[in-house]
Amino acid sequence: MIDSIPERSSGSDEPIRLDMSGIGHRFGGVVALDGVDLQVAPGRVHALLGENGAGKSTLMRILSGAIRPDEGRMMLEGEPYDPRNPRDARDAGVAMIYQELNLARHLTVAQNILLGREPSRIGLVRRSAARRITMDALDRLGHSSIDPDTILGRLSPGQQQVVEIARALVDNASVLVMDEPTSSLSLDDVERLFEVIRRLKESGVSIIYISHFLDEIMRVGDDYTVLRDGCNAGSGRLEQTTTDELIRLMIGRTIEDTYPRTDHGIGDPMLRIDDVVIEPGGSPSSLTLHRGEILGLAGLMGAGRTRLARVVAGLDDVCSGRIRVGSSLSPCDGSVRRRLDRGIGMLSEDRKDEGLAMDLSIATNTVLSRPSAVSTLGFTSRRRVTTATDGWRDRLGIRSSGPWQRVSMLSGGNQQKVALARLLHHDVEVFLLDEPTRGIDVASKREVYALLGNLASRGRGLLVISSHVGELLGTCDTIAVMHRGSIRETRAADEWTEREILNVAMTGSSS
Amino acid sequence: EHREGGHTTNPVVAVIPKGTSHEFWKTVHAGANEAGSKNDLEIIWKGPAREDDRDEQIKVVETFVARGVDAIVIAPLDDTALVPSLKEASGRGIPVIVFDSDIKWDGKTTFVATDNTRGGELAAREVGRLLDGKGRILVMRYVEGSASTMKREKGFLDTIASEYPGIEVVSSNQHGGATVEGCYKTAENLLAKYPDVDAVFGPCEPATFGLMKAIDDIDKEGTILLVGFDASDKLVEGLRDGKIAALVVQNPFAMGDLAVTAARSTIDGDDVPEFMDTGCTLITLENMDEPGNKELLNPPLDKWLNTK
Amino acid sequence: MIESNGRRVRLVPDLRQMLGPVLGLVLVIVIFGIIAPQSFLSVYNFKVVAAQSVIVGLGAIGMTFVITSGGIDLSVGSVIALASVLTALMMQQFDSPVVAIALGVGIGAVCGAVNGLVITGLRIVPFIATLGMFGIARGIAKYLAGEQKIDAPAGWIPELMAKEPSASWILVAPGVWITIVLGILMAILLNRTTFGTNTFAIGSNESTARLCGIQVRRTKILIYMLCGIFAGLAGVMQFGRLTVGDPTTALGKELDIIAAVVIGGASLAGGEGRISGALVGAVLMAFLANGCTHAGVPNYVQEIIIGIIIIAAVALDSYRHSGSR
Amino acid sequence: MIESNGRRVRLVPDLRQMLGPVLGLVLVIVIFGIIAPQSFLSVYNFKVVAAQSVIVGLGAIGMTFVITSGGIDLSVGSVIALASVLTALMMQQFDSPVVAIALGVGIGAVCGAVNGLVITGLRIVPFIATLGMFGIARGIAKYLAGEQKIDAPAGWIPELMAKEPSASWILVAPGVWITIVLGILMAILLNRTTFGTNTFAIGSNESTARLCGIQVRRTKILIYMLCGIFAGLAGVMQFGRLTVGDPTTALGKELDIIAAVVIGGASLAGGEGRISGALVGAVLMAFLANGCTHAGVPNYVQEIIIGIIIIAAVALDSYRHSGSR
Ligand SMILES: Nc1ncnc2c1ncn2[C@@H]1O[C@H](COP(=O)(O)OP(=O)(O)OP(=O)(O)O)[C@@H](O)[C@H]1O
Ligand SMILES: Nc1ncnc2c1ncn2[C@@H]1O[C@H](COP(=O)(O)OP(=O)(O)OP(=O)(O)O)[C@@H](O)[C@H]1O
Ligand SMILES: [Mg+2]
Ligand SMILES: [Mg+2]
Repeated sequence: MIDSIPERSSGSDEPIRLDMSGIGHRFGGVVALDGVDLQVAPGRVHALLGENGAGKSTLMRILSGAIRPDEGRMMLEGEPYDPRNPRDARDAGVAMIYQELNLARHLTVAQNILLGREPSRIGLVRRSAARRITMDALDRLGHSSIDPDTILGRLSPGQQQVVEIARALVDNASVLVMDEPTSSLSLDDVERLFEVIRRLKESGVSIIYISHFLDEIMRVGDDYTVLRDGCNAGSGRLEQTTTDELIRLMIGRTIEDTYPRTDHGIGDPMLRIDDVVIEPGGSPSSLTLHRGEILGLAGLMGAGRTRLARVVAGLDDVCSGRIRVGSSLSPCDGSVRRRLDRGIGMLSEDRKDEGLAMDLSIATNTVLSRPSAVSTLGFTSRRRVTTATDGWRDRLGIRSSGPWQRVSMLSGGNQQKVALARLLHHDVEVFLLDEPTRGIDVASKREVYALLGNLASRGRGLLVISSHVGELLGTCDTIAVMHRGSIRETRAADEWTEREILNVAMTGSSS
Repeated sequence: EHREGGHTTNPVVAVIPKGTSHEFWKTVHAGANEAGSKNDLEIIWKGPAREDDRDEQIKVVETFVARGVDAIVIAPLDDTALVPSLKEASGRGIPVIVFDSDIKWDGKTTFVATDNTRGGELAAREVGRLLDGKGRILVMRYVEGSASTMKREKGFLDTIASEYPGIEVVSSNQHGGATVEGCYKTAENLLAKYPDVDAVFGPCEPATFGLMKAIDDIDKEGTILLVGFDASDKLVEGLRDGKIAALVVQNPFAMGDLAVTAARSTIDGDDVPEFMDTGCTLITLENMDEPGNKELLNPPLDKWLNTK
Repeated sequence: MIESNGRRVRLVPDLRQMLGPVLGLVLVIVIFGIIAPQSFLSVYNFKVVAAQSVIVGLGAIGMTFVITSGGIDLSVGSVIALASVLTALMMQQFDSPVVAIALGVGIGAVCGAVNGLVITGLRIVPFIATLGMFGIARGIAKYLAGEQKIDAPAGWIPELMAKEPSASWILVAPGVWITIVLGILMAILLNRTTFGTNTFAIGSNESTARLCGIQVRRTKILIYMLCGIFAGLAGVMQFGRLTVGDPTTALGKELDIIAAVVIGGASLAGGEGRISGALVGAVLMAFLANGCTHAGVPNYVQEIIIGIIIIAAVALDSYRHSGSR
Repeated sequence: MIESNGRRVRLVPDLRQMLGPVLGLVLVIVIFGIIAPQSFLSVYNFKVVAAQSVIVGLGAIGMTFVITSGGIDLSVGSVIALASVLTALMMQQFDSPVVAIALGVGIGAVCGAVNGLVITGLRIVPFIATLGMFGIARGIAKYLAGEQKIDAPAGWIPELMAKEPSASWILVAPGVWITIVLGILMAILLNRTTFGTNTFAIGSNESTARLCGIQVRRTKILIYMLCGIFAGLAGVMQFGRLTVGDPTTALGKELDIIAAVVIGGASLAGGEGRISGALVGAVLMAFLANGCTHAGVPNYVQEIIIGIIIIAAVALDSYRHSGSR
């Protein structure tokens, strides 16, 4: 592949729209990128791959003008390109969907989508035009039902992701970067996104697509570039390669099975949800989680999976119904603390706003919910905190410069692992995992799946929420499907097919 | 300041007012400067950074003690709170001259002041005279806990109560606060409530000023008689235009002058009397242009403040 | 999916959102109407309160932008004093109200711009940057004024704040009308223009604003400048009210102004703010002080009542908010 | 890559983080050492400054917790006044310093607890809740004191603030030692205990704290109570200094205290705070005022200088921070 680059840039069969070469960037002492090259052609989807922390997001933030490179040079449409800020980049036709949601929760959907791009006459926003453009963009993503005038903070994370994507569409950019756009989209939304991508491609837009879902990559991608430890590890055309080859480029070895299974027997019930109603006027849900069971919760976005988990964790109030835990299945209510003490812990789907204290260290975040393990009489032992954290850093492969590094300096996937480390440190009995693999790379995902199995084999109960049906089918013992705020059907995993799950999720019944 | 060049031989006198941004203190400053130049003293003029804050004034005293000035001339914000730090000063051989407001401590060299209670009485008698001993009046107080104005208010109210039973005080519990704006606002609100009082009393310059403007606003100048305290350009103008019936005026210039002169005498080891009254005068339209009064109303500020 | 709750916001709910402060205001008027003597409800007293609201009201208009953008400006009180002093000095110098007003407002703009530059350039939180300006502007005012009130010919400036204006058909002081008109204009600026949307966006999520290509620094500087301009105008009005330039005036006024803005429904965390609410808040504060004097309660009771009302008004708002969610 | 930048935070860097405020302090001392007369650098003057730092210092210790937790307490100045008044009243009543001190500190705790309850119970932002208390505590202080200062026998309380203590070997006022010792204890509480970690966590991300089972409400109430206790203690010290209970004292002191805490390296956004830095900040503020008096500069110059120093100290800190990132 490498030999073909000079040929391409000389402009024979394939013109180059974007040419980044020798890009280097360091954060303090961390070298995030070291002489990375990337060439993107018009009308093609270029997949950018790599492990967590490989430098993908950093490279894209340089492209979008959010940060400036320490070295290297960029050419766009044959012209030197050096954006000083995101505005320059937008003006030059580069649009970006960031990995973490970047939305203003107080503004309306329309205001968010058009932020910095409002149609205006002498400074006055033309509201009807704004509405029209917004509805148009949402329509293309199949979400015409989202009202442009809704305050953004009222949408579910999945809907917010749609808004984030819609924003990139209204730019009419020539280069569109998508950094893990599907990490909280449901399957049918992913389909619609692919449809949009196809149309954009046809109209000549270049798309840089970052994802840890290799099947997605194979479906929509044309070319690829793999990063490893901030350097180029390989690039080429996807049709000439295989998933295994990509994985090898990313992590230096291949992975045999995506969903490793650890033997675990299912024991006594340990969590029982009886006729719980999570939203006023909603229908009741019931569920039983056994020791050593991995129970998957499927559903479309907004189906109420997160709310159900939050109700169990004590973060949200329950409207009616009963929750019982423990071997004696005694009633469980009260504060989050009380429930944590009884062994119920939750991993939030929103790590930036809820899951992690970004300004604090990995260590502090890890021991936060159970400081008693590392302290005597309320006094924390720094040594014990360090030891405990180092243990989890090793076991989960958290890429960081030390236990006291600030979480905000980690890559997205590594942050997710810190959040997981906290639950493991707390050693809860019932794991409520909301999108546990969100933003995690292939290799680490496999580790997480292995970890789930391992926990189950040690008698823990796991409630796993995922929008990735394949993942649920691959890892769970039982799968419950939610529709409009309640559980509609629960079956053993091998009695479900992907189609059936989708059917229940969309219509509420299997017929 | 020009110490490194050689050394000034003149003794240094720290003059500490209660605040620095009122005309009254400006005039004291001018008087102090005049006495300083007459008596070969270096005057340092420094009030508390936050006006009306006792602790800030204590800090200023402490700092001057640490600096080692030759005498301290002070208008204490409090008759008790300042005692320890002033004791310390005199313990370190720094004589203390008190002016304007008294202090509960007999270690001071002398006390130079207006008799504030008498000032209040003067004002009360003028109100009584103007109203012929009957009518409705109101008093707008200055700030909570300010000793000199409280004495004036008390002198005024006591005299009205004892000498003019026919005069009814409709309100005397409203404080205007330390700023002109606050006084004005309170005066407006008071007059909106009692638009038909016969006379009002303001115990200091900002209060008088606020009352004058508020009366002006409802076109009752001359109808509601205003008796005030202290002088400023606007108040003197008001007196001349008949908006103010009378002003009780102190002699801040003499206060600064006498206090600093006393400091010189003490440094020289001379005796000074225990108390020096700088007097207060009732000024009306009739007597305002008399020679002595004219100077009281227009002290020679420019001469003594700009030369330095 | 769900979608049943496709909550339209705007216009009608805007009125509903105003309910909090308006209710508070009505409550205050009713309560004092009962306990204070009749004079409280007189037309003249309403004119007095209207005029007394102008300075806090003008300050609150500018402050709404700052708070909506997630900032705070502690220096407005000092800037008001500085502007009033400068206006007085310029009247002394040139005896031209137009020049004096222009310079009074101008110095406000300068202070605001400096605030904005310090905040964006040195990357200092607004609280600290404007706390610095709080001392600096006050110090300069005292220096310019020679630590004294400045008596100056006032020209027609006091007319602006005349409670009973010479043209009696305009009913209240021209300053009140100026405040209302500027309030409407600024409400349009805040709610209907890109500048306003950017202000909300910065307050709601600054990094998002930056990533969307909004020129955050420039916008912030403009916002603080706007706040300074309104503080300057308030200073001019203050001069008009007092007819002297007073370097010690408006001490602590920033807290009244911030309270008015927050009572009006703004969130100190940014992303929320309403000009109309802020103006109602300013009137409410003025009515409180006025009513306490009418009722003849001592000042300390007034301080306590104002403290309680501030908490109550905001609590009402936050309760209503959480209820509607 | 990685490990090269092994940014261990803690201990050694703790000293490095202190560089900002300490550098500022040294700079202030050096500058005034040059321009002010010799007496500025005398031992006695240092004792004076030490005693003058106590009140802001104590307030800053408590405020560090509040600011670290992402809050703010505007009521400390008023609470100091209230505590000083109550201490004086109790001395009048019982003539027992121990009882008086206990009640002075106690009223601080009560005010703090009320702040905490209003903030968590009514869900009001700290700025507003404590702005309410700012008026309420001041009003109550004036009411209790009968709008006057209170003369009371002071017992041995003034000894606490004696610049030249009777036991001369302790060198500086006992109050200074009390502040230092409490500072160390509170630094341990903040940095080495679960309560401290929870404070940081709440300041950094409140929903994370909730998710992790931290009892956010209870912790917050305790934090504000702690701040109130220190304000109460500062009020006792204030009474010791004044030997009278003064309801108008410490007006605006909250801004000095907040400035000290922020100069010391805390972030008003929460999640960062250092007791040691806050104390250095308090000493810096005291040296500034003292040096200005020594140098004989007029008040307005002092106000301007303090404004500039506040900005400069924080700018230095934020510059150093951004450099290391
Ligand atoms: N703000 C920051 N400060 C310091 N280091 C950072 C910062 N952002 C990223 N890094 C570091 O830069 C490296 C690359 O991170 P980047 O976010 O580009 O990874 P990524 O490939 O996008 O990973 P992921 O798949 O997990 O999103 C990581 O080692 C990370 O720790
Ligand atoms: N269309 C909508 N409009 C407004 N609010 C919605 C909508 N959809 C969901 N929500 C909010 O989201 C909550 C339910 O969504 P929840 O996050 O529990 O679902 P989920 O199945 O986890 O979906 P997601 O994949 O989006 O996380 C509800 O409390 C509801 O208030
Ligand atoms: Mg990334
Ligand atoms: Mg969810």
